[in-house]
Amino acid sequence: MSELLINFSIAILLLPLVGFIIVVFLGKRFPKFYLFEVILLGIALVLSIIVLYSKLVYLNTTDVTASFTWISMSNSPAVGSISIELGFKIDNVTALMLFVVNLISFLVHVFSIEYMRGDKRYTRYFAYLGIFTFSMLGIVLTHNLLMMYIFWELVGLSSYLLIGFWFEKKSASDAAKKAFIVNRIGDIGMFIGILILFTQYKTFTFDVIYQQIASGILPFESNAWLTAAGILVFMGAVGKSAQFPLHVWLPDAMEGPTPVSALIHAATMVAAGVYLLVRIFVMLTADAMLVIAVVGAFTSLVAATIALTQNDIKKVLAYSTVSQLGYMVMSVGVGAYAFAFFHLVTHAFFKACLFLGSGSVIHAMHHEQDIRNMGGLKKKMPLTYYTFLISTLAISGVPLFSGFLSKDGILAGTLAFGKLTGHWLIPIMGFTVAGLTAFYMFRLVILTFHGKPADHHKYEHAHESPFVMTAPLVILAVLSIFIWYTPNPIGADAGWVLKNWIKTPTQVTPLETRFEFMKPTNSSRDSKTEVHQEVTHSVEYTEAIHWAHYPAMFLSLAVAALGILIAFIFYQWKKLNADKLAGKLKLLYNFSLNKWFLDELYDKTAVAGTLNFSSILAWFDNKIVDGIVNGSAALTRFTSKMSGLFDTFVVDGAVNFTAFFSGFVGLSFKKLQTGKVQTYIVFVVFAVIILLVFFKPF
Amino acid sequence: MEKKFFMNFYDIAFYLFAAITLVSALFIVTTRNIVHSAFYMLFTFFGIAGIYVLLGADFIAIVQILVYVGGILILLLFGVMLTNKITNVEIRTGTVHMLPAAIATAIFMSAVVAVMIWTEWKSEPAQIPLTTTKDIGYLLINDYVLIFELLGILLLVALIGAASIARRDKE
Amino acid sequence: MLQVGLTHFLIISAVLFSLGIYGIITRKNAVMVLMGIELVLNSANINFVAFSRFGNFGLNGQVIALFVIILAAAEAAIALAIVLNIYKTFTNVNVDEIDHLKE
Amino acid sequence: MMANTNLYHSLGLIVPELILSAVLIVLVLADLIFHKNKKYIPYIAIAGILITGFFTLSQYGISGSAFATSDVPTNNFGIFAVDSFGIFFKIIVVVSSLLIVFFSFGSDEIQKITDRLGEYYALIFGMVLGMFFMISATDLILIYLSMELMSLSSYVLAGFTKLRDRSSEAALKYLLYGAVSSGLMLFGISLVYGLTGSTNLYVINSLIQGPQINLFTLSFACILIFAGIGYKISSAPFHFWTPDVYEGAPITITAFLSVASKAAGFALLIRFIKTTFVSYVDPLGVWQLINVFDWKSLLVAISILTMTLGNFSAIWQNNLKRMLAYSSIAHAGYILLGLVVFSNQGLIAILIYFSIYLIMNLGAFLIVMLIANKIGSEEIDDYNGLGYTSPFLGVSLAIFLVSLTGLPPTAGFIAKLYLFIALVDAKMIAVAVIALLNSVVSLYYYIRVLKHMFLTQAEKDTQAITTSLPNTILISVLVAIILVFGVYFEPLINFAKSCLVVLGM
Amino acid sequence: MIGFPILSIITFLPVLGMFLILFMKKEQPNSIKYLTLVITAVQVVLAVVLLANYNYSAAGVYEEKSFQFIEKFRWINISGITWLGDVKIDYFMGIDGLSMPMVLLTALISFIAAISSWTIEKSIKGYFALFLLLDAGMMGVFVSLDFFLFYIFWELMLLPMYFLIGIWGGPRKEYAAIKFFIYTLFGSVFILLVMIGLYFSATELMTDGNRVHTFNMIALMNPANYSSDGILSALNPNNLRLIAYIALFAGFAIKIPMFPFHTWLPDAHVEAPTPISVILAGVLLKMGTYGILRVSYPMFPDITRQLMWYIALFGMINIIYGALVALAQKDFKKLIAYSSVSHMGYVLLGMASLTTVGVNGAIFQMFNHGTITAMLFLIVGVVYDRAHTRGLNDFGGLAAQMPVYTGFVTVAFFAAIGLPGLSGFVSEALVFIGAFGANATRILTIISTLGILLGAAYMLWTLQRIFFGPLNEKWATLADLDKREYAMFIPLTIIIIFLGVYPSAMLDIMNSSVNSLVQFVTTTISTTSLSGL
Repeated sequence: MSELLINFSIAILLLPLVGFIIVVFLGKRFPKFYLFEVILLGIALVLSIIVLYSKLVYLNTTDVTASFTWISMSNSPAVGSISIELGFKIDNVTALMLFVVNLISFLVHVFSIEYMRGDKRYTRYFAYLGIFTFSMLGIVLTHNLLMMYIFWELVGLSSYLLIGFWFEKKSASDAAKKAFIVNRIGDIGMFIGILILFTQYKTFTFDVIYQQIASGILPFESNAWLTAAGILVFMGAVGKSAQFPLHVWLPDAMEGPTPVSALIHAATMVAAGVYLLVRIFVMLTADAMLVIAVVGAFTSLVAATIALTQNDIKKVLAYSTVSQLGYMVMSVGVGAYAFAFFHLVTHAFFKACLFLGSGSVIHAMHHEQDIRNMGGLKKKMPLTYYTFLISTLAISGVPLFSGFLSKDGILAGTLAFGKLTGHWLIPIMGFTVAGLTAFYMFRLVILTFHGKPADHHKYEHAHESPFVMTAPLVILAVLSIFIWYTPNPIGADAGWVLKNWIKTPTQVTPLETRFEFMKPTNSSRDSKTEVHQEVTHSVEYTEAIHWAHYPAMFLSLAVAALGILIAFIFYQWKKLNADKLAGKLKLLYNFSLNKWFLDELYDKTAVAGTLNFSSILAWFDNKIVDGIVNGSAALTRFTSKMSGLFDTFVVDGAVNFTAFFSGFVGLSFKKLQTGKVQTYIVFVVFAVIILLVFFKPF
Repeated sequence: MEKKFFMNFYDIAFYLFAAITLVSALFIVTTRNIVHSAFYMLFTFFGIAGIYVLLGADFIAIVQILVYVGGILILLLFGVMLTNKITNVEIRTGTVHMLPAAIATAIFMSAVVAVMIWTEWKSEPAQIPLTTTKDIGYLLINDYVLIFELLGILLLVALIGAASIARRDKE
Repeated sequence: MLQVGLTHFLIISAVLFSLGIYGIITRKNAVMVLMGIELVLNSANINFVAFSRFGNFGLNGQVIALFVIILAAAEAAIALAIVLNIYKTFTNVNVDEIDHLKE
Repeated sequence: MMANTNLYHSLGLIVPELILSAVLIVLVLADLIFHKNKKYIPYIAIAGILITGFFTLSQYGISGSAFATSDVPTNNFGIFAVDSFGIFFKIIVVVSSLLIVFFSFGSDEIQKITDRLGEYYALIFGMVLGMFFMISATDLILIYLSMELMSLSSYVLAGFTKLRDRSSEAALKYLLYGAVSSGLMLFGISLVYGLTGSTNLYVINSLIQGPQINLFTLSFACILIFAGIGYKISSAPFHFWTPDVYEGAPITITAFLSVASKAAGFALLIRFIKTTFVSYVDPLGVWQLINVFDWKSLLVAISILTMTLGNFSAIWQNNLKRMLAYSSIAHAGYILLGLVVFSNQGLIAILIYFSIYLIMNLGAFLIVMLIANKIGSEEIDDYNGLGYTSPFLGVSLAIFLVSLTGLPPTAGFIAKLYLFIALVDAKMIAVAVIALLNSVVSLYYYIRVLKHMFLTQAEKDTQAITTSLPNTILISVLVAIILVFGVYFEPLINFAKSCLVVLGM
Repeated sequence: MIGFPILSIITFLPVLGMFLILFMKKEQPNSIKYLTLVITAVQVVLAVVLLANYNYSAAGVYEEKSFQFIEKFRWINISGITWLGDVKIDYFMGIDGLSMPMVLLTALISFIAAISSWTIEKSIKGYFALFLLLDAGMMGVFVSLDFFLFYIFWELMLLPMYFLIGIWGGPRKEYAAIKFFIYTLFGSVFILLVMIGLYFSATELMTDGNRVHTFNMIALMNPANYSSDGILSALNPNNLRLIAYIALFAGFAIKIPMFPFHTWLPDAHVEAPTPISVILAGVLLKMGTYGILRVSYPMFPDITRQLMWYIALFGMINIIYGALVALAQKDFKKLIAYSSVSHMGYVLLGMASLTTVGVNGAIFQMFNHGTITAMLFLIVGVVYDRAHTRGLNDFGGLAAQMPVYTGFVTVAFFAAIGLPGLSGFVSEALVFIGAFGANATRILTIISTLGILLGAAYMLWTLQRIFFGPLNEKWATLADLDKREYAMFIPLTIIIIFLGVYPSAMLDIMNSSVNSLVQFVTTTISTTSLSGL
């Protein structure tokens, strides 16, 4: 059984790669080969379903791992024998992720068949999708940090390629470059974190590292280093999952084709950061978790405020994505491990649905993306509208939809966290964001689908998308209904996902570095050493969760309702004029519209700074270093002037110190060679005298 | 008594010759008229010859007069005549960098004189040899025969060289 | 006035030597420079003779002086030839004007 | 009586010199006899040189001293020493003179002078004879006179192409400068004579070990004598004549001066110092100087000054002959480094250096001469693109210059290597560093010629320079020697090692 | 192992080819080109043969018996006289894990460069003769185990390089050529001095039982061979070893090139013709680091341990500084040149760590940098041949015009950035792992990681400026790659990807040698000497 899992997952991993290779090398000759990619994805999807099923049903509690040695260096005196292992680990989280990634990837492939038709690089587009799916699956399957990092970079590459797919547009290539470089910043932190761990534990494998931590071995014998490692690895997530302050790349990434945005920049890749956090959750100390929670909360708030005023349909969705990712990160930070992952899954579905829906709208509107030019599309494209609406309800946290379950859980977690640790700011942010989300999502829906069409010409030509595009929408919308996850529409805990599949593991960090509530009540030594057992939280925590459950629910419902209401007041019934309000609050409005001026800030400081500094250095290198090593610029100029009369070689050579020196000395020697023999004789006589003075015996 | 007189005569002679030598030498290097300095040279050579006599080197003195006065001086005079228009009686020569020359010479002379005075040279009670010619001849064909022959070659080479340079030939 | 001894002769030669150097350096006319050289050689000769006389080294000094005199003759001959050649090519014998070979 | 036996014994030891003198006279006579066509004369000269070389070689291994003077207490030390050290330098002189005669065949400026060829070769023999005596002389007077013999001949030769004013000027300068320095030397000799009462180096050596020597006077005399010798080896600050004379003189003579007379001068200097101022040689081969005059620091200063001055001045030269003159000054500096370590190892370095320097320097001069024959100029700018118009000459000259720079795999590297080995072994690291930096500087002007020949194109298309077959062979042989010694120098060093005997007390 | 002296053949084959070419007519350029191609190809084959017969477990480094393909015989043998011991110089060749990758690299790069030399028109005969001479010199440096031999080969490359840059180079070729020559010679004189110093400090035990001074590198590594009064013996009171080490290091650092001695590199690269840039970046730069590993480390272990932090510091400076300066370049080729300054910094950093992982990474990085930078320079050459300009801002949108070319460019660029799956990543990662593992160099390593970011910045920026954006109409006629250029790019690409996926193929070659090297350097007490025995 476990072999089957391994083999299947290897197949799942490699199928997209095969597709990529085939399409890349043969796509030019046989344009139809893009279908290979789609078919292979389909197979992969089937396999992943099998894997999911067999894992959850037959091997629910036992994890399957397989690894091989990639690099081995024997008996090295400094660090002992080193071997770098690569391998897979399949637990429930992996299995679920496999399914989610494959499903959405497949749907997006299908969607793209129609959406991208007629593009001049049609086949290569599918190739890129293939390489992305491959890398993403690598991240999902890995059981060690190095392989994680490797595929981490590879998804970066594929995202780079896909964002810059229409590289003729400067904005596109800019966005691609920005995405890669900003991600690199996070990756550096992640890499250093990995270095710390490896230096101590001589392995990259998660479980081995955790066992050692559990047995009390700390990096460089200090909790601080453990915290640092946690935060540094988290930096990778900050980059990938577009957390503040590195979130600026994601909205720009919308330059890519819309299906790509759905797949990479909404559902899967950006979620990889959260996935990473889920993987390293057990080694996070309290300090690290607090940092993570704050970053997540703040990110979600910032993104939500920005989303309020955006007019580009994809930009709105992008910022909502950032905001939701902030939610997940925050929930990891507050210890709501299971809900984080749960929200990851649900969000993947409804956000993919939203993006694909927007794609279908854009497709219908001939690549019009400004929602102020839309309106009234409800009648023209009903299927798109209803799927879009369902997803919107889900994301706004309306009961009976998946989003409500996960968001509610997260909010409850934050509330409990606030109660236990006194960090009340985090739940406050959380609930505010819930309200804002409801508002801007419905603003989007209303402006796009309700009311009068703003641009009649475009409106006339608008039409419902063909089946291959609407089918994925339907599937995803259906997956946003609560029933798939739990029988009880208001209690996620009852659901099988959280009850049987996803368990919050016990932390392995030293007790003194954990939050009080993360400590097992019966803190016996053995319970520390074993990993991935169901967490035995402290009594207070369980109580707090129970206490928080209903307040959280009602509160979230209230703010959601409020947000929806305001949205309707403003945009549906036009009771209040948004523009007037904007005019009143001009400052805040611009602040939000311009994304808190963060891009401008970065351009002014970091980017411009680096470029200026580098050009200064280049000058320095050219003039000074070359100068100093060759005998300093000024002297150089002087010499070349001096030797200007002579052969150009000397001019050239004069730049070099030796030549300068020699030129100088040589000239002074030349003075002596007057050609008058009597002068020479004078020199001789003086020379004799001087020698006599120097070398007289006393 | 007469010995004392002799010594005085010796001293007087020495100072006389010394004066002749040095004064004319001074004129040689200072006067602007080449012909004059050539003639002063004559006196210098005579003075040196006299000093040789005082040093008991009569043979060398004779050779000095023969070779220098009879040979080299004439050569130099010819040189002067051939390299100047005879028509203008005043054959003048300029002088170059006097100052460094003066400094150099001054320092140098002081150094040399100091050396000469403060060194305690090997000096033994000198007995004036009766005849030097025979012994010199003996030395020439015994100890110094190699050098003597070498000088022969040297003269030959000098002859060839001088001839081949000075000879006016059509080319 | 002290007894005339070795030192007196040596001083003469020293002065003669210096005068010769002075002449060599200062005189424009090549022939005059040659005269200076002759002075130098003569001063050396005086040394030899004087040393051999007072140091009682036998007659070596005199023989050496003889050699030097002969050599001086040969040298003068060649020198004159070269000077004449110079006069032929440059139509003057001013040493300080013959400086075409230089940097 | 002892004088006769002494005489016969001595005559046996100076056979090469006798032959040289004889050939000289034969040449003069030949010049007189068939003055119609003088094309035999060079062959006579070659024959004479070969015979001399043969007898010189036949002296290899013999060591003896000729013409003992009666005032020498121990009877077996005369004024003329025959030893392997001398033989080595005599062979160098012979080889270089042979090459010079070969050069003279190909040199236009010499071949133009048809009716004075006899004198030309006679004077060359005069020089060679003078050098031989310089190499072997152990008596100050003999040293002085042999130097004069060589000088007088070379004065004339320097001005031999007398219609060219450059040549005449060179002769005059050489003459005046030489006369003055030899005058200084003579005065110094007279002082030494006054101090010791003898001119024989061995006698002086034994006397100056005694206490009653006035050191100031002695060092004064030493410096004066060194002025004379330093002028011959053209070491700063007595080098001033070198560039002008080298530039003015006919190329063959310049080449001859740059190698042979330098070699003779060095042999003289080494023998003078070794015989006069070295008390004994310790088993490690280090010479123990008598503590009367600080030759070591004097020579260190002189050599550093010499090489620095030579190299740094050469950079600015546009005339190739003049540049080579300065480079030869620089090489004199390097060679002096071999002396300043005052050990047999330094001596080996000097011997090796000279035998290699002989080949590479003469080779360079030969090519310069051949090129000057055609393009009638030695200016570097006229060499532009020469590597393309006549690749053979270009490449050969490049090899010689690289060897002069001292880069592997040419023999020049071996020469420098042994020099530095000697220095490092004597723990004179600082000096070695200075010398190394100097050789880096020297790269500038050597490579500059290459640059003009290969990197810059000729503005006007110069016709290819064709070399006659003998010259081609000659150049190829020289190049081959340079390259072979560059990678396999064992025989050379073995030979040098066997030539270390300097006849001493 | 192998019946014939393979190392000598692989080294001197090009010399033979050079002579053949000298005797060929310049009227038939193609035969000359093909001869060169064949010779380099044979070299590659021989290198592969070497690899096939290579014993992976033999360590080499400091014991002669574990070297492979040894060829050793007496070259210079001067019988001693009392006061000067025998002079014995061996013709001594052999390879171990340090040199094997370099031999492979040299053969490969020469082959590629020979292909890329097809476009040379000017005086082909001379070019290929010098090219082969250069090839021989490089190969010789990597296989010789006698310091004297090593030095001769080391200097042998200078002159061909000078001419190849100076004759076939760009507008300022003469300046660049002389600058290269002077810098390198300046460095190598110090090497020479230290070589002589070592020669006098150490002796080797001959079979006949008596000790003689030696240039044998392996003997020079053994502290027991140092006589206590030797100039460079550790017992020598005035600390000459340190000075000697610094001199030696400077000599090698100029070749690397290490800041602040790097300024010859941009000039040389920009002016040199494409194949020569390829060789320069691909092989010559490695000689510096190879020399440090082969000579400085094992012969001065004590000083190495003492100075490792400074070496790492210079590595860090190279990484950051080179990247920053590259960021500001306007000339494509200059940018690549500075990027290799930055990449050689990784090598320095890895070596300085004195850990197996780090040194392995360093050598691996040497190899990878060789292949990747070679490819980058070929890329520059391709676009320069077509457009005759290298200005980064003169281009745009080439990706649409030359898709295949762009594909190769992307591979090369991302390899240079250190993208996983390509060889560059593995070596850089190993370097960082190793350097971070050593306490002394940890902080420097953390700072150096900035290099990853900056590298991505300038590479992607270049990619964008040249290949993305709207197509500049001026270049609407540029043709995509032809067969010959395929032949240059494909092998390199394959190697880059293969080693990225399966690095052990290269790491296993060097691993055991690196282990023993690190062992030796970190543990040897060099104060033992003859007197101590």
